Amino acid sequence: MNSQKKQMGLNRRQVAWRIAQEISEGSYVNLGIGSPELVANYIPEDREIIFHSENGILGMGPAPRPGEENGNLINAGKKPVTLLEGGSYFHHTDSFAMIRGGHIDICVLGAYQVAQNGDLANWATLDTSKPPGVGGAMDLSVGAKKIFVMMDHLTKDNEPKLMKTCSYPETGFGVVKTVFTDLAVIDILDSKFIVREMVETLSFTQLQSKTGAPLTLSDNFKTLTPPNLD
Amino acid sequence: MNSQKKQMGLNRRQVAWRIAQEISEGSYVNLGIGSPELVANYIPEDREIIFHSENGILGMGPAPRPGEENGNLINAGKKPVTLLEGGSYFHHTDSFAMIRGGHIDICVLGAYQVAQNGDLANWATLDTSKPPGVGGAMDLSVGAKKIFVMMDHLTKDNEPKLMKTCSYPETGFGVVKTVFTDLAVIDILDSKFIVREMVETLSFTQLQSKTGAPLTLSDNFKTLTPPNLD
Amino acid sequence: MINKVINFVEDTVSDVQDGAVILASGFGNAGATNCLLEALMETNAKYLTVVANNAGESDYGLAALIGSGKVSKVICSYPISSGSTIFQKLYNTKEIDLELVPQGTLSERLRAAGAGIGGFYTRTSVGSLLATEKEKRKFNNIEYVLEYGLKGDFALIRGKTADRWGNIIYDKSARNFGPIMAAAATTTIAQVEQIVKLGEIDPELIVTPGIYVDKVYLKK
Amino acid sequence: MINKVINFVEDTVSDVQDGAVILASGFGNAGATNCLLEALMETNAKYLTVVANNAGESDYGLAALIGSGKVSKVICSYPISSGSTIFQKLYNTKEIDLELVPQGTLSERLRAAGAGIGGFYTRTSVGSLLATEKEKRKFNNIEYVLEYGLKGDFALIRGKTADRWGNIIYDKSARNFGPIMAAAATTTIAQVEQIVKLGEIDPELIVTPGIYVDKVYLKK
Repeated sequence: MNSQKKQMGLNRRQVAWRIAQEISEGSYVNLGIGSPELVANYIPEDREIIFHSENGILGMGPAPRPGEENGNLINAGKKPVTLLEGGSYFHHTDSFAMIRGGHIDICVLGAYQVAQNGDLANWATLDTSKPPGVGGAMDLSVGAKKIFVMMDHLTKDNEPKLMKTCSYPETGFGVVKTVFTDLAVIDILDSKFIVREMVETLSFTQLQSKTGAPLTLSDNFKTLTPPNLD
Repeated sequence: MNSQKKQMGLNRRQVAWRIAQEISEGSYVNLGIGSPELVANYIPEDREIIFHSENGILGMGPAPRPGEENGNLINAGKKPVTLLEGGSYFHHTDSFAMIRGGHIDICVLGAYQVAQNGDLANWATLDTSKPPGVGGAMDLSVGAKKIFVMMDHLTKDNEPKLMKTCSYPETGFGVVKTVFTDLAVIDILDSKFIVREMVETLSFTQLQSKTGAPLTLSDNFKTLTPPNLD
Repeated sequence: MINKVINFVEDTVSDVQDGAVILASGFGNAGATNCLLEALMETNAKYLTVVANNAGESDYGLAALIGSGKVSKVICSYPISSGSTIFQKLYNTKEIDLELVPQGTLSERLRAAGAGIGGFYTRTSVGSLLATEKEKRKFNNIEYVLEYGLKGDFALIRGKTADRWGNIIYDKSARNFGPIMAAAATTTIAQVEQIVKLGEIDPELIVTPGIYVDKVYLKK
Repeated sequence: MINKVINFVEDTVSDVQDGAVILASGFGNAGATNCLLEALMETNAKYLTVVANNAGESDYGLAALIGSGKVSKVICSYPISSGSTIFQKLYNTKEIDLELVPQGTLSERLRAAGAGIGGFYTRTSVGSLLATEKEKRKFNNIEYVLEYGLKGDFALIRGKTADRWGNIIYDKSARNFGPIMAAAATTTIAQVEQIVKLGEIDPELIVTPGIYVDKVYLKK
């Protein structure tokens, strides 16, 4: 039963793979902290993509081999990375000017919730026992040309994360272009969730039941069929 | 007669020399286009001063030797210069951030007129036959910590240039700290012209008659006695 | 493979349309892109607005473009350099418009456009003739004027060395407006003296990362 | 002869007074000036405001300074890094104030202070909980919020190499807040790994010109 449940949706690597297919040659891309970082692993080999890290790197490469880490070369998640040939360094203000000025083509962010009008909630929960922290989330959400969200379709408590309106504090308003979940690829168009792709293990009605706002099937609907990535 | 008339006041090199004495070790100094550029030639040899050029140079050095000019290394007056060891280059916006942010200790500017409250007129005359041009004059006048003015005491038509209020369009308001003319060194304090030094060939009454606003003799008055610099 | 290098100068500016705002780098001749400006002169684009520090010198580059009649308006800080005769003649006969902007405000407005800043407050020009129509505001009891971002459709800049990603380094004070105009335009075209392999420019030395550059033209 | 090199770490921060605003460079540990922050801990200065991206990790550097009780307020973007326990404990017991600022707005506010910009308009945070008390304004029908310059009394930054004029270069992504904080503070103190002779740093490579640096301390 358990293994069957797992198979219903995509694992994180498969969602990352799906997002990677959506990124075209020559794009400048910022990957949010956490799961979005996986996207870099699945860019097709013949495609040249330039990754931006908001702490001041363009042309960021993969994690270094063990023992070759450099504390001065880290990504926005403060993990060691490398620099590709052609990469460059700049200071924080230049880096956020790059973000806010609309120069980043795509930013892939995690989210707590996404509303059908594209509102994004990914910086604060309603938990006040810890101090709040925002980092670069608000800058990225308004600055990048396209915001992709990578998240589970449901919370751990099986609550919908795709909503009519966010119940968590918003990070940005009307900013999300496409949501990639373990179950579907959903575009946001004219304040509607348009299902462009979904897994074949689920009916549209079942997907709707897991979503907090009405879904529309795209005219170009396709089945979401990722490769096995364990 | 002619040579005697010349001797009444300082020549430009002597005014430049006098200004140079006023610049202390380690100062960051911007020299305006034209006569103020001469100041660099008279800095005492044991004093290290760092010159800024608003087109993106710190640590600007003297003119190159003939034949060693480089069209990519010019000053704000578009004349070839050199770079000292320790000098650096930066772009225009960084350069004017440096100016506007109050990081330049002293700026020496030429002027058409200076008012007794420190207003400076040095960017436009009343002649409308040519297009106007402002360059960096307004940025420098509000940005530098101290504005020194280097100018003749009188116009070519023997009109005063030190005034109650400027008749030419102002560049900055209340910004001038000290005026160095061919006849005197005049500080501006509480909207008064305070004569700190003047040449000995002139009486105070004569100086007053050449000035468009009341002069006050400084408690620390000294005679202005430059070396011969022909 | 990303390759921003363009082989023919006429292909660099072929998509400039009527009414475009052109950001032209350079402080006098240092950092000016004469070959791109002259290529622009050969296109059919007209009613251009040119943003630059100066208004051209002699009869080449920016002066030639202005003299060709394709430029309706110049936004600059200092159009009265010696040798800027073509602009001055057109100005005096009212055949060209001028928006005069203090040099630091010009470069800050360009920076704002590239950095997603809608407007900013500067003390520069407060109280002067250049501020008569500007909105004023006090911060800590000091008066400032409101200035707006100044965005270009095309930036024509000049660098020293580039690579196929469009990373650029400059030479000495020729850096001037290049980096800031590159960021402020929708499309940025760079004329350079040298193109090197990816990775040959020290990453600490790159002044304009390729993200700001769309086309690179090698002018031998 | 200009010489900004200071030999003893206690002489770098000895003039910090009560209530001072301290700009502390670093993104996590990259570019953080642990030895200067710890020297500051040894002074008598208290009621400090610290501006940094984070609020310290573990029990050294910024975390140690915060733990010493000398800091009344932290202005930062992300105080919830793993290991930021000292700050979080003081925050929960209301022993320290927090002003939370989006990362890009934080760095832009610092830049504004260093660049003589009184205020600027950004789209970041528009409509959010962090903008409830911010003034709004539309440019080209897009909403922005007004943000103010954020000036420091002291910047404590970390570079790689310096010279006696205080010119500084950085190492990789450790550059982060250093250049911008150096310009935003009345007094800037830099911890570096190496001091070289004047002229040994390529003038095209200098990121922070010495005009922004008052003291240089060599941490071996």
